[in-house]
Formats: sequence, structure tokens, C-alpha cells
Amino acid sequence: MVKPVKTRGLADAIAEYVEDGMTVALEGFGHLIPFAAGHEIIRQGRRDLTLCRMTPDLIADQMIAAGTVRKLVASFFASGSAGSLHEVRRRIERHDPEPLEVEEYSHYGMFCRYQAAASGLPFFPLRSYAGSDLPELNPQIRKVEDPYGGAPVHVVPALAPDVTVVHAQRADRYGNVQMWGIVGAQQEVVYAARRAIVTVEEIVDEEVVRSDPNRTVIPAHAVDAVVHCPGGAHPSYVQGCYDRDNAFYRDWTPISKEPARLHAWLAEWVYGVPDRAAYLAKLGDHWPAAVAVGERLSQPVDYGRRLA
Amino acid sequence: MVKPVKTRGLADAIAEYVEDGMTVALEGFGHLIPFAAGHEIIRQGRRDLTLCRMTPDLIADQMIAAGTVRKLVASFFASGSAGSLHEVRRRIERHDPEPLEVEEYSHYGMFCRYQAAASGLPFFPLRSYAGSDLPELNPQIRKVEDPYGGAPVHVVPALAPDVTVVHAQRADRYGNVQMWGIVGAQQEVVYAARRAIVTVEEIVDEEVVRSDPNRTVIPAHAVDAVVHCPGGAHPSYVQGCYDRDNAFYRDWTPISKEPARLHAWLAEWVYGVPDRAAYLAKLGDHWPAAVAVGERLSQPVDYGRRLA
Amino acid sequence: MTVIPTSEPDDSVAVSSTEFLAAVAARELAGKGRVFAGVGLPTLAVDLAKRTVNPFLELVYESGVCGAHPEGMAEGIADSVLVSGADAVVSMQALFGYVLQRGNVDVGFLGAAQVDRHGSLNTSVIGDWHKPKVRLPGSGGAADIMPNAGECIVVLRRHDPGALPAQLDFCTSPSPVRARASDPRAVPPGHGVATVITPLGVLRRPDKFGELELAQVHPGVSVQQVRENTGWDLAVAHEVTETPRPTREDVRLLREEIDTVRLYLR
Amino acid sequence: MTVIPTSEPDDSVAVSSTEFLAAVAARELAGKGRVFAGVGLPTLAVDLAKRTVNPFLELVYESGVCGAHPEGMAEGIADSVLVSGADAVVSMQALFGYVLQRGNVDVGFLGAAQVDRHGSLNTSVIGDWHKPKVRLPGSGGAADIMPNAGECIVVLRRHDPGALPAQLDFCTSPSPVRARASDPRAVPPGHGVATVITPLGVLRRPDKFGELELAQVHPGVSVQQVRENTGWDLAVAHEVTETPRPTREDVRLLREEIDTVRLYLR
Repeated sequence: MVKPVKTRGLADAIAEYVEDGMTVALEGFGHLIPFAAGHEIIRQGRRDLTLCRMTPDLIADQMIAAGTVRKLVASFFASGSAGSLHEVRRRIERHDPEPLEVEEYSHYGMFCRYQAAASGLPFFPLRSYAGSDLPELNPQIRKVEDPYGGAPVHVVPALAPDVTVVHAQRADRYGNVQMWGIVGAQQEVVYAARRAIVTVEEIVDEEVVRSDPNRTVIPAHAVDAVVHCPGGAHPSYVQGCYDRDNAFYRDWTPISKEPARLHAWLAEWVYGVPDRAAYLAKLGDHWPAAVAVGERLSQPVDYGRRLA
Repeated sequence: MVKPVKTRGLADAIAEYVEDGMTVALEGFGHLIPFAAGHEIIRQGRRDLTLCRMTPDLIADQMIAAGTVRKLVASFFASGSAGSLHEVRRRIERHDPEPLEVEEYSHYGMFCRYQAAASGLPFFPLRSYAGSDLPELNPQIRKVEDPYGGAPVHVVPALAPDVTVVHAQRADRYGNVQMWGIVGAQQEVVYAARRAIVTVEEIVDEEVVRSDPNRTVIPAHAVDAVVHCPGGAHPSYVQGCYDRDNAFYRDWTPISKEPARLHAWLAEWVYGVPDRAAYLAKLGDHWPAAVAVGERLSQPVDYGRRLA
Repeated sequence: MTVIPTSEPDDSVAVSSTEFLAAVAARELAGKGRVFAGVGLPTLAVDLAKRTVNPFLELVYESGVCGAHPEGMAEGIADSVLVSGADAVVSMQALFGYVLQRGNVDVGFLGAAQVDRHGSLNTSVIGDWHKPKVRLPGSGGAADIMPNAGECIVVLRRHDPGALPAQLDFCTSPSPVRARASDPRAVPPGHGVATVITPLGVLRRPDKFGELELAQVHPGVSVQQVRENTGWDLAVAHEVTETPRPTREDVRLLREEIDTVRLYLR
Repeated sequence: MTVIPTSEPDDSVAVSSTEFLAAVAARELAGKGRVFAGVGLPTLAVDLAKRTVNPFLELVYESGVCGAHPEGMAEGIADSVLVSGADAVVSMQALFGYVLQRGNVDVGFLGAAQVDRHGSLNTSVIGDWHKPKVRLPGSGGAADIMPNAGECIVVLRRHDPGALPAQLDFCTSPSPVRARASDPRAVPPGHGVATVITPLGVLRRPDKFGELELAQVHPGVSVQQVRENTGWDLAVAHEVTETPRPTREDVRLLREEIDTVRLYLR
């Protein structure tokens, strides 16, 4: 019996866990978006996925353009500062080249769906939808009576993806994952999902993790594969490692506006590279110079040690 | 207009916020139990409190013996390793010297009550009570139908204390509170309560807090008073500062078994000292030698800083 | 109803529409404690407010950042500059559940494609949801913020009957009027939209269950002009004031200290 | 039903009841992944299991600690030694909601004052709840663990009709049998109590909706003796084995490495 080491190659992990037709959640709220994993899913030619992401961002635009996605479950249909996701809009507004099924929530609604599944509950209550048109067109948003005599409360159903991929700063080889900065829905989606792959900037010695156990957002028992994937969140960012590539985000708008340019981009930057290392090499001088950050270290805290 | 500095003396804060008849939550799950605050509440002669604590521990035994508490809302009626709380048992088993009203949950049930109140919800769902006798004798535990067709789900109602006191390692003077180790229900109970007092081992410069914002469990906006109170959790412990005083816990059993001894103890250690500093001085050589811990520092993480 | 001019011509400085809106919005934050800020124009407004009328305004973002102290201008609500040096970064459950839904946010700062007379917002679609003319960003946090923030301020970049219609194409974030209509027991804790700032004026909704009314017109704009450009019969406050112009210092701060790269300023 | 002796007399070493129970319980953890451990006898058992049959057993505590690597013996489920050097310390919602209620705990390790034939537990009161003869600790996490852990192991320090009664004085933590009886749709995901270890033998409940049956008797104990000391007509497995005695190494580890201060060992 050995303690399970969960380090894997990204292509291996995606090949093993992501199948056509699955419900796949790629989370990361502006921060730590698992781009490398999304590109690998495209490269492997997966089809008919139900893609769940609170903020679809460029990665959804790319995966949808590549024909990977049948349905999008989300709560914000644009990219942070960069505006429209034109592939998403073409699909929805003009069914061009084909329709995209959409299930729409508010941010907290999406998060509560993950929380429900992560908690083994059929639903989760929230206060967001009284009077909104969202429940009318989304029959998944329902109500329960308040047994304490108050107004009925809206609930959203558990969302348990078949598989999720998230990105983080570091993990040990057993899969204890630490992240800092904006942590989004990552802990919840990993517990919600049947399988979880975590890509990380750095695989560290378990003593690094164990020096600060409160920083472990995802314990190893919830992780199926941990993948060493530096730069795996580009063009989004990793707090303390590299910053958001805002130039890249701005460039996406004209690219995504024209399907021909978009497909040329996919051919060059996704299909045309074997893996993330090659993608970073292809970025050349741009990486990591354009997104480098200065140092701002946390002050250590003392966990103490019992004296003999 | 100035940024509100919330540092206060403990006696002041308790005098201002804790009134007779209030519902008061003192949380801290084995770790960071706010003993100094409990003793100050006793000293100020508060009466008829509804005391909420998942694990009542010695502090509840002491407050009940002092006549402070009318009702106990809890999920574990013993002290971690030390066994029975004899004042609690006398009250419940023999109504000696008078009865104690009790509302009983499981740990997760209590925690969900705080979560409901912290989230502005009337109730919170959980999976713990089907077939248990707990819901039959506690009418606060109810059920809602699952609008997705599953079995009904048990719920517990929001518990919003009038005031809560928690203890932590450090805070800045504005009330941004950082803690590590076991964090218990502290974040939830502070948001659940109308007023929150936080006692801390150390008031630190805001730059210390801001070097590690993920460590801030309780943001300043949720805190009404922050009190510098070193040793405020003795005989429980503060991760990295001092260890649990196990000898003290073991000594409590014979003390609490005899009401006369218990009252003598209160006279000497609570009524007989003006504040926590005097209590620590009275512990003499025992403090802090018997509970000292060695150093085990977390490795710092880098939050980064945007390059100009 | 009378229009009362309040701005001094000497203060005047040539400003863009964005600068004007940002400065007007910043002033609305005087005396407020905690603001839930979105990206874009709200970013400019909260920064300007902190440098002028409200230095201790607490900035809360749906990404979990509480008490941001950004060293540079944020390019999104999840920007790394909001995290570095913040007072706190909390979980999404803590942010949406404990901070927002529990009622700890004083002001929600929202944008919208459409606002109706009661301050319900559409940020989802123009046209039919199933095959819309324009697919908009959707709720994001807006449907969560509207019922739970103490009040909401909306900034619109257009003022015409399309942006302020009699009927929304879709209601993403409902006013308390709509919430109560859906279920008399479902009255949200928040006031809903209290203030709408447009390129023509400022509409206010003093009553939680009332209608928006025209409270301010911007310099050079008439009450009649505002009413003609609104999709319903817009009520007008008893006294309508003229919106004070941005000060020279407002404009200097916006251009030289806040948005030096002209990301949002146009 | 036949009793099959399995232990070799040569292995025998004089052991206390606590040592015996801890060693038997430790063996039950062979092949298990993640155990939710309480304080006291479970502390000894999980530590011994990690040093013998299951070095990579993951220890989870209701205080939020996952993957504890304690440098000393824990004096409680919230002991600082469980935190220092642990893989993770998570929030209570993550621990009770995500780890436990989601089904990530294989074995819950519980104590009880009373166990009934279906493995329902009483840890609340002896006598009437409103004025009990003995006020016990109550649920703690037990009522949360029972329905949600894959299975539960219970260790009793007494085996008599008071501890194993026909009727519990109070049901704190219900077996799936009681849960289903309360509502046919409310079947919990977990098996409930699978194993009860007592000073006389080991009872097992192979069927999620079945009764406990006597599976092992400790050396020197007869089947008849166990049945006479049980408050109901205890079923007996087709083959009853004799419990293997603790090995000399088990006892050495317990005394010299695990509980050197004799906190739990008696």
C-alpha cells in the first residue's frame, strides 16, 4: 500500500476523465482560469459537452468555436473588461453556425448550485429571484415554502459536473492544493464534481503545504489528478506569479468578431501547438515579460509545535 | 470623516453590547474559546442570557454556575477530553439549584443555524436528522419538500444572536481579524450576530493584515469592537501562541463536582480579579510556561504587485 | 416644478460624457459606507469618491475582495491589483451570502441596458430571450445585488426610450415593486434602485415602492427634453435642480491620477 | 453456529480492556481510506492502525483538520497537534458539508452509551430527555456522521443490556432502518453502523437494513455469554470466529509510542 501520487500529464488526465457528452465545469473567477486544460479538451476533439462556467470568458468562446460545446450553463455572458464574446453571441443571436443551448443564472445562483452538489444536497436556497424573469424561463429555479412562516424562498438545484478542471498556484504530488487571491468557486466545484483535475504552476514538497494547512483550499482526497502546468492560466492571471495579459484580451475582440480569424487563431494557437509549454514558447518574448509582477510576500504566521 | 478605529477595553465593550436577557454566542471550537469575555460577562452580573455554543466547554459551566444563563443552545454537552460539565449536569438532571432550559442540535445543525442567519436566510438545509429523536423534541428542526422530487430535507432555523464574542490571533485597529488553525464557526457567527466583539492576542499594523488578505476571516465591517486581550483564551489555546492548559481542564472536574468549590473558584478567579491581565498574573509561573509552544512558521506566499 | 440652477459657470471645464457621469456618480457616494462596485464607469466613480467626498468608502467586489486598496486602476472586478494589499479576500459564500445577502452592502453600483419606471433592470437580452437581437452579459451579480444591497445606483450611457422603456424586454434584476407583485410576502430587504444617472439628468426613487422621478437635469438640458427621451410618462420632482458640473479637480484626478491610460475615459 | 478459535496462544500478552479494544478497532481500519475519528479510544485505534495495518489512512476531524500528521497524541478533536503539519484545515461548511455530507468519509468512528439491534445510537440521555437520569454529551457530530459516512464503527466500553438495550432511551443518531421508517424516501447514503466492538466480542451488520449479529467473540468469551448480556435476542453469524489477540507489537506501540502518558490507556 502506498500513498497515492496523483501527478499526471495534462493530455493523459484529460483523455482519461473527459468524455464526449459530459458535463464539464472549468471554474476560476477572472483569476486562475484553466486555459491550458480548455485547449487540451479542444485538441482532443471532445464533442457535445455541457460547459459550466460562471463567467465563460475567452475560454468558452474558444471551446464553443471549436465545436466542443453543446450547452453553456453560466451567469455572465461577456468577458470582464473586454466586452462581448462574439462566438457566444453569434450562436445565440443568429444560431450561426448552429444554436447554443443556454441555461442562465445569477452569479450567486451558479455558486449555490455548486454548493448544493458539494454538500450532497438536492438544492440550495438564496434570495435573488423574486420578481425576476430568470425563474420563468429557467424551470430549474424553483421555490420552497418557509416552514418558519416567512415568504417562500427560491432554490437552485445541485450541479454536479462529471468532471472539473481548476488551476492553482501550487500543490503537493498527492494533490493537496493551495491557492490565494480570488478563490472563486474552486473548492465547491471540486467537491461537486465526480472527478477533479487540478493544474498548478508548481508542484511543491509536501512540507511546503503542511507548513500552512489553512491555505489548502482543496484537500488531496477530492483530487483525481494534479498536473504541473506552468503558465496554464494565460491569458488570465495567477496572483503573485503573472498578471492578466490585458493586451491579449483586447486583441480577442476583433479576432472573435470574424469566424475566419477565430478559426485561424485556433489552428495556430491550439491545434498548432502540442501542449502548453509549446504555447508559451510560441508567445516568445511576450511571455513572461509582459505579465511579470513584482514581489509582495505575505508575512508568515506561526502554527507552533508542541514542546516535548 | 475618519476611518473608524474600533479598539476598546473589554469591560467597556461588554458593558455596551451585552444586556440582560440577550442571546449571546461565544464560539470557538476547542480552539480560541473566549474565556476572558465570558468571565467579564460574569463579573458584570449579566442575567437571563441565552448562551449559544456548539461545545459549551468549561466556560458554559462557569457562566451557568454564576447565574448568568437562563437557556443553553448547544450541540455537545461535555468538555473535549475532560468529561462531564457538572454544573450543566446538575441543572439538567436535578434542576439544582434551578432548571436550565436546553435546545439541542448536532454540530452541523448548530453550524447551519449560524450559516442561515449569516446568509440572511430563514433556514438552512442539512441531511442529518431523518429517524433521529432530536426533531421530535426540538420543534425548531423542521422539513421542507424537495421541489426536484427527492425526499423532504430537514432544515434548521436561522440563529441570529444579539451579540457574539470570538477570540483570534490578531487584528488591526479597524477590526480586520485574522486567525489560523481551527476556525470553527467564527466567521459565520460574527455575520449572524447583530453585534460582534473580537478579542485578540495582538493588535497589529494594518500592513501586516494587508500582506495576506486571504487570512482575514472576519473583515472589519462585521466587527463592532476589537479588544486587545492577550491570554484571552486560557485555558483553551491559541494556535502558535499558547497550548491548551490540559492540567487546568483536568482540575475542573473535581471543582465542578462540588458547588461550594465551584463558587469558591469563581470568587477567586473571576470575581476576585479585575481583568484578564490580573488573572494571568495570578496564574504566576504557570503562565505561560506550562502552555508554551515551539515555533513552526508558515512559508510565505507571494501576492505580487503590479509593475508600473 | 421648477429648474433651479446650482452650478457656477466659473467652475466649468470641458468634460466628456464619461467624465461627467463618473463625477456625478462619485458625489452620490458621499456618506456611504460600503459599495459593491462593478467594472467600468463604477471603477472611475468609486476611485474619484475615495479621493474627494468619501476617503474611507469601503470597496467590495463580487470576486470576494473587501476593503480594496488598489495601487493601480482595476481592469475588472477580479483584477490582481484589487487583491494585493486588500483588507480581506473572502470566499464566494462569505461575499454573496454573508456580506451581500445578510445586508452588509450599502450601495450596489450597477449598469444596465434598460431601466423601467420602478428601477427594474434588463442586462440579459434585447429582443426575445430564446433568439435575442442582442445577447447582453446577463445578471452576473446584479440579480443578487438588487434585492440585497441597501440601495442601488445605476449609470446609463444613453438616455432614450430604448434605454428607459415602458416595458423591459427582459427583467434580470427586479425592483421591489416587481418582487412584491410576484408574491406579496417576497419583499426584498433593499430599497432597489434609488438613483439613475444618465447623460441627461438624475432620476431618483425616494419611495421603495414608488416610481423614478426626475430630480436633476444636467447643464443645458431641459426637463422637457428628459421627458421626451424617456419611454414612459416620467414623473418630475417638485424641485428639479441643475446637476453641478465636475470640478476642475475632479477632472484632473480622473485624467491624471485615476485613468492615466484612458481605459474607461473617453 | 460454531466458534472457531483463530488466535495462537503464543501471541498472548496481558492486556487491559482498553488496549484490547483499541487493537481490535485498529484492525478494522485495514483497507479503509478516510476515517472520521473522535477522541479517546478512537485516537488510540487510528494511531495504531497507521503504524500497523494502514499507514496511509487519512485522519479527518470534525474540527476541520484533514490529513492530520500529529507529532504527539491528540487530547481532543481540536488539539493543536492535529493542526500543525496537517495537509489541510478547512472551514466547518467544507468539513461537514463537502467532506462528510458529500460522502467523502469512508468510516465514522463513534462511541455511544447505547446501541440498539439496528445500530441506532443514544449519546444524549439516560432516562427522559426533559429530566434525565444522566445527561450525556449529546450528538456532537454523531448525528451528522451516521447518515453520511460510508459506514460507522462503534466501540463500547460495556457489554450489558443497559448498553445494548431492546429500546434506546433516546435515539440521537439513527440507523438507516429508523431513517427509512420515518420516511420511506429518506434513506441515508451511508450504511450506518457496520461494526460494534465491545468488551465481549464484535457484532456486525452486513445488511444496511438488517440487524447486528455476533461475528466474533473475544478469547475466553462464549456466544451464550454475549447473548445473555445483550438486551435483545442477538442474532449469531453462521460462523463465529475468535477475536485475534493484540500482538506484542500492538501493545508495545500503544504503551511506548502512542499513549506514553497513559491518558486513554487504563
